[in-house]
Amino acid sequence: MAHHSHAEGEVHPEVGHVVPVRYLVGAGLALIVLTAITVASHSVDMGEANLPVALAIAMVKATIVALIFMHLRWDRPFNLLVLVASALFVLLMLAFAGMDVHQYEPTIFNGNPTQVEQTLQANAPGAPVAQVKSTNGGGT
Amino acid sequence: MTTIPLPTSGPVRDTLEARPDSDNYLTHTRGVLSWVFTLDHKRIGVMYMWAVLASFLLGGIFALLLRTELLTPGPTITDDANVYNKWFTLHGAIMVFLVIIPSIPAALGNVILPIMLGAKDVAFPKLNLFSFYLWMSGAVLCVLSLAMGGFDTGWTFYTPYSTTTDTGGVIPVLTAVFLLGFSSIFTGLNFVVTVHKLRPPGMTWFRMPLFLWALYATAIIQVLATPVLGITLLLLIVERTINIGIFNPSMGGDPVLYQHFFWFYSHPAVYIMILPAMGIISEIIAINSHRSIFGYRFIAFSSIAIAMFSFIVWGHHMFTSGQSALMNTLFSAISFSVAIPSAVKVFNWVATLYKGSVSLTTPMWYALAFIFLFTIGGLTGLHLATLSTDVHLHDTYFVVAHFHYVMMGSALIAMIGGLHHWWPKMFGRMYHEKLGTVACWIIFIGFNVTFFTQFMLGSQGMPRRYYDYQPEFQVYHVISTIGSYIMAFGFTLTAVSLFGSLFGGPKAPANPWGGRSLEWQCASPPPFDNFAKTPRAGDCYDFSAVHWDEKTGGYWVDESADAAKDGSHA
Amino acid sequence: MTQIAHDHKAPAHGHDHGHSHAHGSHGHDAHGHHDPNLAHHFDSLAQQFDSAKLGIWLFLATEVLFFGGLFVAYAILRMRFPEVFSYASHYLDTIMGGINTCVLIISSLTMALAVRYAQTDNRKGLITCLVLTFLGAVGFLVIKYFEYSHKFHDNLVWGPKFYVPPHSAEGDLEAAVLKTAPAAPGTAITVENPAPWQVPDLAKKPAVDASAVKAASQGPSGVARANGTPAPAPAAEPAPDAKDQAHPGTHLEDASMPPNTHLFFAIYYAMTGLHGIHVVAGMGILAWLTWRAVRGDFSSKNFTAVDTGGLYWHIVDLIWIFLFPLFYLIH
Amino acid sequence: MLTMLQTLPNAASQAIAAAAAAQSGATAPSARTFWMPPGASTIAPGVDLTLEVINWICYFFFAIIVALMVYFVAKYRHRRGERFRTEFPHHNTPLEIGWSVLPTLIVIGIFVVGFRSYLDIYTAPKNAFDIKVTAQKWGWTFQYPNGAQSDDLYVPAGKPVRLVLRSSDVLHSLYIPDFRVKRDVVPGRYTYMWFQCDHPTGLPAAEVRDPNAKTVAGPLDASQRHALFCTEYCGTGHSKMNRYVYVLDETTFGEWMTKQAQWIDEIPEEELYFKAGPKLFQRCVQCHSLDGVNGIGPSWKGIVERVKGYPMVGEGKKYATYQDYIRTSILAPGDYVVPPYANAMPTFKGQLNDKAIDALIGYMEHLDDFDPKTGKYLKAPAAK
Repeated sequence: MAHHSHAEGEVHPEVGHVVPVRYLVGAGLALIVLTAITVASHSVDMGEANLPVALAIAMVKATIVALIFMHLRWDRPFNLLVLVASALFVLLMLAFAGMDVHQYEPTIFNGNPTQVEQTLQANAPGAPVAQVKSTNGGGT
Repeated sequence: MTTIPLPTSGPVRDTLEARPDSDNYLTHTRGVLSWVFTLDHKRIGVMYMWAVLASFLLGGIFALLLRTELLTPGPTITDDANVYNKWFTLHGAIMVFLVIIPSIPAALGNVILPIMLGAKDVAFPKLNLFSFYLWMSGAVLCVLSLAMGGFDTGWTFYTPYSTTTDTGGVIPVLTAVFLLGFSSIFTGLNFVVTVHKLRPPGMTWFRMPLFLWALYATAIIQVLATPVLGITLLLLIVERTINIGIFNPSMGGDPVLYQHFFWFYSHPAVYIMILPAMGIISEIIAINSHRSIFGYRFIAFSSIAIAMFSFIVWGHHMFTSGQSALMNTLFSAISFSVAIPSAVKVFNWVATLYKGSVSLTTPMWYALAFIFLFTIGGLTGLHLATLSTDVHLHDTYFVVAHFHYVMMGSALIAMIGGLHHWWPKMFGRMYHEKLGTVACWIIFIGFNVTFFTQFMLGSQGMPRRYYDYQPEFQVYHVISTIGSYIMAFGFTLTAVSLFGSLFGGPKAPANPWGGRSLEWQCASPPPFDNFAKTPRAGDCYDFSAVHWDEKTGGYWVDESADAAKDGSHA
Repeated sequence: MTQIAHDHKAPAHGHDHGHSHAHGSHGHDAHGHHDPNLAHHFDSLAQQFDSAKLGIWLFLATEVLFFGGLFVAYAILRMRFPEVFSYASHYLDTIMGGINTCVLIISSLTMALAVRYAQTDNRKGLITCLVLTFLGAVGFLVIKYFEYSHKFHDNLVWGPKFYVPPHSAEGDLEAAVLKTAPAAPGTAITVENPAPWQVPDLAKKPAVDASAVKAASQGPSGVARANGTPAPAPAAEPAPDAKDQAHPGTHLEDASMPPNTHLFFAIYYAMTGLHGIHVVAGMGILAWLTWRAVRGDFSSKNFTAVDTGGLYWHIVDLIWIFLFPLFYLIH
Repeated sequence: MLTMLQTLPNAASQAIAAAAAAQSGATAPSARTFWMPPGASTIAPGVDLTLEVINWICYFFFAIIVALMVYFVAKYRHRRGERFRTEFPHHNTPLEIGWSVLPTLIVIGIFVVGFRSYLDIYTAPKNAFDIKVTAQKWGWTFQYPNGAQSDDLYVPAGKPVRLVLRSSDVLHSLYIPDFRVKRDVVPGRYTYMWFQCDHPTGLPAAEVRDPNAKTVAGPLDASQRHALFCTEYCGTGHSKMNRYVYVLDETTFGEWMTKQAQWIDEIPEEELYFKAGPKLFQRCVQCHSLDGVNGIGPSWKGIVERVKGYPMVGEGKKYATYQDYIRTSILAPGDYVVPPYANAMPTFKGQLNDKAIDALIGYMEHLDDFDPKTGKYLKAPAAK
């Protein structure tokens, strides 16, 4: 049960699974080609799309490596689960931390102290410091 | 040493027939090297245990120093605030990274888990030893950092303070924690594989003892969360040494991002501490009530549920940290979800007592203390998960009290309870039962005196990590300090009763409590390879097959009952 | 009388069992299986193999999360400073990066073949492939070395040094002016890296106002103010593009350089550096595997070490597959 | 024992509250309870209510759990030799689902309550009165719209106040227990918090707090002032980084603010350098030292001599006198930056008037009269 039957006419060791050469070489070529494609796509201006495209290609390449080179296609599903889970946890961390930074980013200074007030005004309209002028002398 | 007379239907499975009790894992090979290079999970576990207890002593000393300093406002035993800051930082760092996190999985888990599985060892014995030495080097480096000027960053290493403070011990201790983290990772990795691949025939997932479920859930967290701590500390180190600036506001970095990184590990870490404790309690309560644990599946699932939730609630450490209101709300909402499985566990434990046959052994006293303290710790968690009250309570002594109730009152009490529970198994000696019980009571009382006071202290507005405080708070501080002394006394008694037993304590039977899981069916102390032939596991919570045996002064398990059961199961 | 029987048995266990067993080379055992490849605590080769596979996969998961932290940091920095990333990415050499990607892919392929040859008892093929893989690793590092050294030469580095004119520009008027730059973040930054044990200057004096330093880290525009003259000739110079970048101090003289550009290089060195360390570790593993292969340890019955080592090597490749577009291919 | 704890502060606070009420004629804050300090802000009741609700839920469940535990242990106690009970429930799905769902509903309730009162804490009213707060190791600077500055916090009663928090060095956290508000102060960005207190405390007693006091005085004193803490660990002085909040009725506050803004005008010219100098220097101390150790900026030790030596200072040069140079470098620091120092100094235009700058220049001229470490005036008893 450690190895499955659909390794076409290949040697079966006592444990594990032997990947046919043509799979390996094919995977290698595919990866090289995809690398070429991604480099080419970079010189094409797709505006917003560049990053997603590059990442999509990377994902495909990663999948090939994982399934063929790393035997996951023939391996126990749980090992695949382990890999996917770890990736998901990275995304989880990215999602939450990213959302938060995105939320509070406007409150981060950008400029030197003499410009802080303008900066705050620019970064966060209606930000406290900006209102100092309007409420000036409000105390009296 | 005399060999136990072996009855025909032995109280103990094959192992004792297999070889004399004079040949156990402690005596099997001799000499220091046979320990230094041992690959035996039991010996590694025992070494962990002594190391962890030593660290606990160290951390405890710092705790007492802190409490003493706080007897009076202003200077009491040191007039230098920096010294105090180093004390509480050390207390925190030692107790978290050197004591609580490794205490149950690495120390008790290493000894018990494979035997519970009827296995000969963990899946990767060499890795196991390696992770022990990683731990040791971490510990040594931690102590070394004292010599290099100590560190006063607080155990959370918040930037930019941790990157700007000029205490020389910061980088050593960061490295130390980094190593400790990987030690913890490898232990967890080992356990996951062991539980997956080395379960004996008859032990399906839902026939695993709950301690194994707990250790398994813990191991998952260790594997998935700890690497993030590793990279965070690494970034902190390069931040300090070569100014890489990712967390450094003066270089466009973002200190709040560091807190996200840190808590992404450190909140799950809280469950690395408490989950195995819960497992121990499930074992102790079931065994000492001599009845099947109530709602086994709910307890098992709640362990996994807690492990999973633990990854998505870290933001509740950051409600006032400048985290956005949106995320505060989100994290607050999710945080409550952890309360549910925890509550389920408590209810199930109490229900397990119902119509049981409760024998009040020392471990049982610890288990009852745990339920009491964990309930308080858990319920006060509600105050802190609630946004508006947390704003008032955050970073006050209320938080300090809360996490001491959970980490010390629960995790550590359970660890000590488990130590008593498995002590006879580990060393083949019975400790002084009366003394153990009395010590448990003293610790329990001292603990509540110490930390319940701190709830009032905190909600009245006393911030944490304060060297100096308003005179109005003194009355609370004095009471708290007295409590800590009581606790110290209690722990001393425990030490006496446990370590004393090693010198001429009565010989322990294989199964002193009437346990049903496999470790109780193997000699105490176990032989070096636990079971000569892999045993068949029965229903580990069916105590009807457990019988008292006068001759050995312990219980024995009638396997024929198993066989019948398995037949019916099949 | 059972006692006696035991005494006969005892010597059989006299040696430290764990040691010899883990090497899989113990003869007699209480429950005697005799396969030398089988450690004492496993029941079957299949169980042992599956355990090893699950173990290494869990380890790879920790590696993914280990790098994951840096990927998160990268994503958040890029979210905060998109302009920095699209600007600074041009200083990276896409060609070299691309070549390196191919090198790693090919070494991954040879590694996968190595595993196959181990499984099929083809010792010659195994050794050849392991050596090829090793050479791939070396090639990767050599190319990386050239990339790094070139950037160090131009002070395209993390932190304060980024704002120090490269030595070749010394004496220039700008250089003289720019020299004051590093001191600007000086509140929080030391120019040359202090020894690991000693605390950087930022320990002594915290920033007056964090934002003050960010102004300085804006490079030329922030510095030009220093001598009263508005940012001079350099401002006129065209922004450097992928081709013309070698000119010393270019990035400092480039007025179009966005603030906090040093952060791009911070995360670039953090990630590629950590990846590089993994490559070095991988070389160690490969060397060890080759040595054992030459010694003839591996066979269709015992190839777990090659298999797991290979998986580690593939994850190193896998991570680079993402690093490449994220750093070199920003439009 | 607990009741003792409870009554002790209670009695005190009530007496004081009464006193405060008498002097200010305003209603007193809610009295100190077993759990909570006096609640002086408008949001305090909401928070306290939430806390009470949660408390009672906790009491209830804690009581049930412990009671059942003790009862079961007592009732089903087993002694060695007895036979084990065999008739017991293994599980009870409806019951278990029940006690999974019940807590769920309860915590949802708690979340909603907590969230609503949090919204009040978080969202400041539009018309809030803004005070700029700068935290640095180990003290606070409060800056008011009219340029006035103070170490303790003074706020107008009966109107919402918003604090804009900034940190000069590491993380800090501003916490006013009596107001139930807390917010971290993060370097590199600003955070803010708001509160409204309707109960004036009156101005502080005449005596000034002694910075070297062994212990810090508590919030409970005759003026019923409120304590203000730093709750994010920030090093040596963390536990000393606390000040007071004084709540003044609108007119008193207005007068105080105006007076605070012009404190310097009341000092005669000749006394300026030792009366105003040390106080003003506190705003420069972060970058400039008096003992010759250069920091972010050059030390002031011998600065007058140094400046005289500068190429562009002197008759007919860019700066006729060294006073001119110093004045310019305070108002327009970028004009000439002395290498290797960076252009890190903020301008003080609008913050320091001519008289203040004169005071500072005088201070530089008479540095020998001051303690190079603390900057305190050594000679005259006037400073004592």
